[in-house]
Amino acid sequence: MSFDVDVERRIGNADIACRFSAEGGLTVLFGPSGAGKTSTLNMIAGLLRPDRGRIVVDGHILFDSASGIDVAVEKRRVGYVFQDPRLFPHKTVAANLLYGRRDNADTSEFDRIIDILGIGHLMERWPRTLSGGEARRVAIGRALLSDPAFLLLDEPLSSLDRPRREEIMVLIERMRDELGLPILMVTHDSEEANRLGTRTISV
Amino acid sequence: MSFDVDVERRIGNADIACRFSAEGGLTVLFGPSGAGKTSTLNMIAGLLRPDRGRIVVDGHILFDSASGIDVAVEKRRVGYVFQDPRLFPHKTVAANLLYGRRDNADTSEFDRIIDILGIGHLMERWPRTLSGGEARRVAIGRALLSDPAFLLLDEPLSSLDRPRREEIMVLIERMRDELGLPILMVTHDSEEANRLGTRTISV
Amino acid sequence: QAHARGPLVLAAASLQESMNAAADAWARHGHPRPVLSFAGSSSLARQAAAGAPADLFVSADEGWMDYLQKRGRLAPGTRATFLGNQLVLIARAGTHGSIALRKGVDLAGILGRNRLAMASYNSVPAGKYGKAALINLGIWDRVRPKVAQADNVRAALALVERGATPFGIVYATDAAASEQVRVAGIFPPSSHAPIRYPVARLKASTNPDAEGFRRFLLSKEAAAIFRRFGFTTR
Amino acid sequence: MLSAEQWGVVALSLKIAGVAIGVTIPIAFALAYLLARGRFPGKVLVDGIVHLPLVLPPVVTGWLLLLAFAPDGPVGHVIEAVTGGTVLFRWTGAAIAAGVMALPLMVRAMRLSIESVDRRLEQAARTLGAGPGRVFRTITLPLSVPGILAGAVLGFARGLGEFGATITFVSNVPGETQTLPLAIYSKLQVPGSEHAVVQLALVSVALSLGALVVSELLARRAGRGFHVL
Amino acid sequence: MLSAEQWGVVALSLKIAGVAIGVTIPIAFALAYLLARGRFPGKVLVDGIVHLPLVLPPVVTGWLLLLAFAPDGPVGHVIEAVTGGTVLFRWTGAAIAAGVMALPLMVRAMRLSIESVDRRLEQAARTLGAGPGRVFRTITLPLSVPGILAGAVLGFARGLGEFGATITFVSNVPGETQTLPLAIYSKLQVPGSEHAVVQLALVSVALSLGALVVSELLARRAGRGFHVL
Ligand SMILES: Nc1ncnc2c1ncn2[C@@H]1O[C@H](COP(=O)(O)OP(=O)(O)OP(=O)(O)O)[C@@H](O)[C@H]1O
Ligand SMILES: Nc1ncnc2c1ncn2[C@@H]1O[C@H](COP(=O)(O)OP(=O)(O)OP(=O)(O)O)[C@@H](O)[C@H]1O
Ligand SMILES: [Mg+2]
Ligand SMILES: [Mg+2]
Repeated sequence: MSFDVDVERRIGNADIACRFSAEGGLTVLFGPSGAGKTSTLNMIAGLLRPDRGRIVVDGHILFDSASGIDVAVEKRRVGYVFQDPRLFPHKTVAANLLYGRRDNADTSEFDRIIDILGIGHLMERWPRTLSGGEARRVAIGRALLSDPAFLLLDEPLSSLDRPRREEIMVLIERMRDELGLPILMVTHDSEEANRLGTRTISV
Repeated sequence: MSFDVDVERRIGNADIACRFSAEGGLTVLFGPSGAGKTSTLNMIAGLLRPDRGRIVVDGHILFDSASGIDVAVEKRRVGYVFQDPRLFPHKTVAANLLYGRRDNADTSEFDRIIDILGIGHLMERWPRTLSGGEARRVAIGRALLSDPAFLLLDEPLSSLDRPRREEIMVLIERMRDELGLPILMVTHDSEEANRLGTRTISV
Repeated sequence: QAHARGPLVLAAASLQESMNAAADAWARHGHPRPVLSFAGSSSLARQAAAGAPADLFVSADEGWMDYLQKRGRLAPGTRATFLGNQLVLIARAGTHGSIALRKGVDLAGILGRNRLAMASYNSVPAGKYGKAALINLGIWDRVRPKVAQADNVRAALALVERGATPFGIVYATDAAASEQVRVAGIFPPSSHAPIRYPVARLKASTNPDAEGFRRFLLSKEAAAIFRRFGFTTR
Repeated sequence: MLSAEQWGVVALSLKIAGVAIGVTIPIAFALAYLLARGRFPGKVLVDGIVHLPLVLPPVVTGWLLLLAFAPDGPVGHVIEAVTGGTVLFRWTGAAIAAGVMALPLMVRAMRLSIESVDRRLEQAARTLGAGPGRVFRTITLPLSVPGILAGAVLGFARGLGEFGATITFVSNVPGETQTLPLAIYSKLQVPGSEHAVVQLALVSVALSLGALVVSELLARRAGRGFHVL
Repeated sequence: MLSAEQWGVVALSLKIAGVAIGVTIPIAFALAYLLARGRFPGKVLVDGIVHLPLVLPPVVTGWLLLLAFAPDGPVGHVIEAVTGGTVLFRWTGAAIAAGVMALPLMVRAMRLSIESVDRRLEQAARTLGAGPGRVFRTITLPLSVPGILAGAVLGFARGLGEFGATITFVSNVPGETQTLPLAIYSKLQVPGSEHAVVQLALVSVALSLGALVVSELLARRAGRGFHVL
């Protein structure tokens, strides 16, 4: 249950540097718009290559410029909820949800997550027909159902109403506690940050 | 400074009906995900045709199924901040901001809005290089600079940090008060809703 | 015992009607009907030169036959010239008057701003004969700027049929085949090299009927058929 | 390497292909837009007619053009009445043939790009006060640039290579309608002229490579901003 | 309306164009993917070679094919050694000609679609545990379907209309290589057979209209979900 991150990367004219070490639970990444939060998550997920640095999650070295380690994205077992929903437009909601699923995953878990997200009635729909909040909930479901070893959540709860938000946070907290998943979450809601964050990091 | 809306529309299997009449200032549209908030804004903007109903803003009839009135989108003078940024990918930030601008618009106003949104340093950038919050701020700027007769804001402040949020709300409130713009805004933040909303409507 | 399939004959496109008639006649004698592939002599000669498995080659001029012979693609002793043709000046049917094609005839003046349709005069046989004839008549230099070259002689014929040009130079057989044109003049045979169609069996030939059909083409019976289409035979 | 006469052929080919494509681009784009966006009965028919020059053997297309543009044909008649001239045996006729043959390729490529333009961007433009004309000019058209460029390259290459329709329609008149393919064809008809054929073919290849490079540069320029390129 | 012989020509044409396009689709897609995504030196050269059959007069392409596939040519040699046969004068050769001539059109259309696939969706798929192969199969490929269909239609139409390369490469052998365009050409050589020409041309047109309708239906089916169509 830990993140050990120390990365540097130049994008355009901006130098993004992020260094933190978080033990256990849920870590909140906090910072103004354009600070480099999304870029940091992309580096941890393996979508953006740091110019220099080291990424260790739960004892697994995912990236280390010194020793030349760079684990492929699909091997990192990340559950990433992007800032935009990024649903696959040519697949139904059901197919989107099942895309990252392991064959041996259990069904009751699936049903419970779908239920909490309130997307059971959307299964046969195409992504482009979803409302903003519905698309976001499907994106959360897709990431949670991919049997991840850790979660990266980029403002996952924006555009959701308060009651739904609460329920989903409870779900995520339960995954953290029951499955022992390290979670890194970006939010702009300081209330949320204070309540959830085992640790809060500012970029 | 008023909205007088009574519309019905069937989308997929859902019937969306929204009826409200709001005098003056800023009206907050509140409701769970998928309730039909975005659809309602689209109908007021003229992007979605109601099956039946009537839309009057500030005394101007924009749509009336009874008398067959349906003002073209571009004639409605709406300042619409969409739920997604929808920036023009082939135009720089500056060109996006100027797209809806009138020739006789004054420059000091432009500079002030850019300043408050904090996007002055992004002018030459392409939209795909912007962070989530930066893109959203440009989208707000683009709508505000198009000399609108009324504003439709679909969760404009999600993905922005608190201080920036405050400043932008002050800007919007000032437009409401100085220019007398009727504003319809979707938000999920009840605190924000309570503070701003001259009236709150639930869908 | 006849071979299941007739020999494959590569024949110049301008022989289409007459060769089909000859093949039908041969088939009536109880032989499998030869398979006829019609295209420009140049394409066919190149295919034969590449060693393609065909049986007979019938060319619209001697040049392409020489080309194959030089490359050793012909079965020795099978080359024979069996047809001849005449070169004519045609006009659209329904027009009147004829032109005596003598030395110095003012064809350029008669054309005025119009053009003269010919097959390509540097490449296609009919065009080459036409050019030679016009040179022989001493009028090539003045006519040349007015020539419209078509990719084969039948396309030149079509230009006259459509009224795109008032006159064209084609073979007598072409003029006879079309009801929409008439012969407005005949080029003196001495004004160009003799127009000859050679046939030969290819070395790659395997069909047992190939030699039989080749001989049939040289027979009196076939000669009668070809004359019906306007060819001269020896 | 090339004789003066051959350079003349090259220049003529470039002129014909260039003019043909220049004139055809707007026509192709209008058709592509109609097919991508229009909902009208008989759309498949329009689509089919656009594809015609692709399916028919080029000589048939050339023959149909000849029928239409002959002095007593329906189009030729009008042209003669208006301009007093004809396109037969003229480079203008060769350009018409090249344009017609290139049209289906250009329409398809452009249509593909128009269909992938995000309509929500057009909606956004309309809320900003842009009428349909301005939306088309400032959003739809520029976002379709990849398809326009692809179509232009395909069309130019096709125009440079056009042979069958051209020779059937406007014949092989040196200096007027004798483009590279016609010159190559003439050479091919002569035994033993393989060397000249290869030489001219290489010139064709070089020209179209040049067009490709130019189009790639334009695409890169136009696409600086957006992810498509 | 058509004679039994003409129906034979139609069936043969469909077989040749169908087989040619079926075999060429994966090749074209691989090339399109390479050109859209690859970054390697000499990319413009590959691009240029793909475009070759478009720029060269078809008879030259046919001639080059003939040289390559002749019994003693580089490819024909291998084919003879492996299968003991030849593609010359055979329908397989006609299919090769149709495929080669259709290739540039197919590659361009497919490339256009691949280039407009949102790479961020591929990234999302990879975070969900899909390796490059699965991402290609489940994301890139299906999202390129509009281009694949457009390419297939263009290619099929081009294949049906292919004339110059075919007659130069595999001759005009009835029942083997005499496709519709070659049959039309043969008729065109006979004065006064305009009626038969028009009849055969109409059959060509009907076939390609049919292909268009099928492709539109497929496109609609494939595109149910996403905005592109
Ligand atoms: N094409 C469609 N087919 C079926 N249902 C649709 C279609 N388009 C929209 N809907 C449904 O219409 C409803 C209203 O959507 P709308 O986008 O207006 O919701 P919203 O209130 O803005 O929600 P959110 O807060 O999540 O953005 C949603 O339930 C959505 O699933
Ligand atoms: N291609 C690029 N060229 C130049 N600058 C870039 C490019 N891509 C990203 N940036 C800049 O990098 C910075 C970090 O972006 P990032 O998306 O990580 O920010 P963020 O912290 O997630 O912001 P937000 O809260 O607004 O989403 C931003 O200032 C952005 O403008
Ligand atoms: Mg971000
Ligand atoms: Mg919404």
